[in-house]
Amino acid sequence: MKESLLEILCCPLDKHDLELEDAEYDDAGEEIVAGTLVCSECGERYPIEDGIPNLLPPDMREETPA
Amino acid sequence: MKESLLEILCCPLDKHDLELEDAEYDDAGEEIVAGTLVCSECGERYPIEDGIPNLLPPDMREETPA
Amino acid sequence: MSVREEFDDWAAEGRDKGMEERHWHTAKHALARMPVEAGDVVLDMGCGSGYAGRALRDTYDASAVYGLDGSPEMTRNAADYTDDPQVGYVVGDFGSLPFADDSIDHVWSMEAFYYAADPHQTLEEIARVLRPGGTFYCAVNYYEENSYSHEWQANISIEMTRWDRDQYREAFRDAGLYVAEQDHVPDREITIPDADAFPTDDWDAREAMVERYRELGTLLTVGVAP
Amino acid sequence: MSVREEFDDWAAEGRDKGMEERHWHTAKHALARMPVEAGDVVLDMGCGSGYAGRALRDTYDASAVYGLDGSPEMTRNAADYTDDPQVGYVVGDFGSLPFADDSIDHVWSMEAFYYAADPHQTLEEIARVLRPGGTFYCAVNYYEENSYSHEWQANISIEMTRWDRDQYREAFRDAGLYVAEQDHVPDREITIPDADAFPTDDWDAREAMVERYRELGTLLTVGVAP
Ligand SMILES: Nc1ncnc2c1ncn2[C@@H]1O[C@H](CSCC[C@H](N)C(=O)O)[C@@H](O)[C@H]1O
Ligand SMILES: Nc1ncnc2c1ncn2[C@@H]1O[C@H](CSCC[C@H](N)C(=O)O)[C@@H](O)[C@H]1O
Repeated sequence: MKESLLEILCCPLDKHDLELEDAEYDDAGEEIVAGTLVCSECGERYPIEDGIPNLLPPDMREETPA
Repeated sequence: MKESLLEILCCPLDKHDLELEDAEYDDAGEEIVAGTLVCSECGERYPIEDGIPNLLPPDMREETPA
Repeated sequence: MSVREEFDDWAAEGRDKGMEERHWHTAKHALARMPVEAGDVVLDMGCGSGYAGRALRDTYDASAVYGLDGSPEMTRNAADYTDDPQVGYVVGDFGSLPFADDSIDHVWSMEAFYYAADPHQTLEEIARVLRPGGTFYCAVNYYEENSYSHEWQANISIEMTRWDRDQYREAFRDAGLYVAEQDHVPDREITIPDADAFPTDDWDAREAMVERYRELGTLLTVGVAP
Repeated sequence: MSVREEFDDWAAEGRDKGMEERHWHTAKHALARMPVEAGDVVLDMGCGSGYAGRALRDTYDASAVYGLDGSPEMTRNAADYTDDPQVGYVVGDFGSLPFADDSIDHVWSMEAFYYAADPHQTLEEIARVLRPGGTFYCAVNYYEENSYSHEWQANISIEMTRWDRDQYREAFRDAGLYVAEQDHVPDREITIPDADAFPTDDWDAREAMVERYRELGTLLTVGVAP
C-alpha cells in the first residue's frame, strides 16, 4: 500500500485515525509492504500483509495459517 | 388546465403567486378553458388560451392573430 | 425568428410527430431509467408532441406531468393528442420557468435544452424548481462529439448551444446540480442499409451512419438537485 | 462459512477470473456512465479480481482507486493482476468500512452488495464515506425480478439479500441517498444458441435465456449522497 492511502483509512470500529508502526518499505521506498496500523483511539491493531492492509473488524479476521 | 396546476405555477418574472380571474370552466367543471392569471406582486397578466396558460415573459409573448 | 415563430411553424407542418417517432428510439431507454415514484410531479421541458410526458404517466403513475413549450402551437397539438386529465401543458420559456421553487420532482428534456437562449440560466432555473433529490434528465442529439449534428445549425435561425460531454457536466455543476450519470444511448432501431446501398441521399458511408446512431446516439446527462 | 472462507476458496480456484469475464459484459456499460473526473478517489466494493477499478483508472484518470474485499486471497490475486501504482487494495467488510467520512468521490460495486450481512447498514456506511454529490453505482444480477438467479442461494452458505427494484430504491432513500437512476443493463455479448439447441445443460427454452440476459440483465441502481 502507498502511504497516501493512510489519509483516508480509519479504524473500521470507531472511525478514528490509524497510526503506522513497524513499517517495512519496498526497495523504491514507495510501497509499504509490511507493518501494523494502530487505532489512535481504541488501540486496535491491524496487520499489513503482502502490502495489503487487513482492516476487517477483529472478530472477522482470522490469522492466515503460516 | 386543472386548478391544481395553480398550486405550483408562478409568475415567470418575479416567481410570485398567480391569481385566477375571469375563469371559464368546461361543462364538467374540471378544466379551466379560459381566463387570466394575474401576478399577485407585479400585476402582470397572463392569458389562458384553449385551456393552456401562456406564461411566456411578456416581451416574448405575441398576440396570436385572430 | 423567435422560438415561438420557428416552432409554431414546425407544429403546423406536423414535424412534432416526425420528431416523436425518431426521438422515441433513444428517449424510451432514458425515460425507463428515471426514478419516478407514484405521486411525483414531472416536467417535460420543450415537450413538442408531448409523447415523453404521456409515457411517464403511463409507466410510473406520476400524479401529474406538465409539458412546457415555448410554442403555443406545439402545446395545442400536444393537448389534442392527450386524453389523460393528469397531463397538462404550459406555454413558457426555458429562461424563466413559471414554477415555484422545489415544486417539481423530476425534469425531463429531449432534444430541446440547447435551444435555451442562456443555457446556464436555464440550468439554474431547473435547479431552483427541483426539490432536493429531484433529477434532471437532459437528452440531446446535437452536441460536440456528434459531428454529424453540427450542420443542423445552418437550417434553423435560433442559436443552438453545442457543448461537449465535459461542458455539460461542468455546466450542471456550476448551476449547483450534482452529476449522477452521463451516457450515450444508442439508437438500435433506425434501419442502416447494407454497405452496397451507400452513398445514400444522407450518408456517404455506412461506417458514418453506424457511428452516428449505434455509437454516439443520444447524449444523456443526469443531474440531481442537492 | 464466512465471507472470508467462502471467497478465499473461490479466489484459490481462479473463479475471480471467470466472474470478471462474465460480469464485464454488463459492468462496462454501467462503468461508462459514471461521472468520475480526473483526480477523483473511487472505491470498488467487493472488487474480486479488481478489473472494474483498473478500468476506471484507465478510462477516467482517477487519482486513486481502492478495491475493498472481505477475502484476503481475492485482494492478493487482484494486486497480482495490477501494475498501476494508483490502484490499491484493502481487506475489509461491507458492514464497517475503514474509510473516513466524505473521503470517497464515487463507489462502485458489481455482484457483491447482496452479500452484506446487513445491507441497510452497508448503505449507511456508503452514505457516510461518500462526499456530497458522490455516487454509488450498485450493480447486481441476483435480484427478485431475475427469477433465474433465485437458485444461486442454494450453492452458497452466505445469506444473500434478494431485493426487487422498488426495495433497492427504498433502501437507498432510507439510508439518506438520493436515487438518480435505475436500469436493466442487458448482456448482449453472451452467445444464445439457435432454438434447436435447446434444451441445453443450463436452459430449457431459448426464450428464458433471452429474458435472463437480453431483458433482465444486470439491475443498476445509482444513488447520490446529499
Ligand atoms: N427557449 C425555449 N423555451 C421553451 N421551449 C422551447 C425553447 N426553445 C425550444 N423550445 C421547444 O423545444 C422543442 C424542441 S423539439 C423536441 C420536442 C420533443 N421533446 C421531442 O423529443 O420530440 C420545440 O417544441 C420547441 O418549441
Ligand atoms: N461482507 C463483505 N465484505 C467485503 N467483501 C465481500 C463481502 N461479501 C462478499 N464480498 C466480496 O465480494 C465479491 C463478490 S464476487 C464479485 C467480484 C467482482 N466485483 C466481479 O464483478 O467479478 C467477492 O470477492 C467477495 O469476497
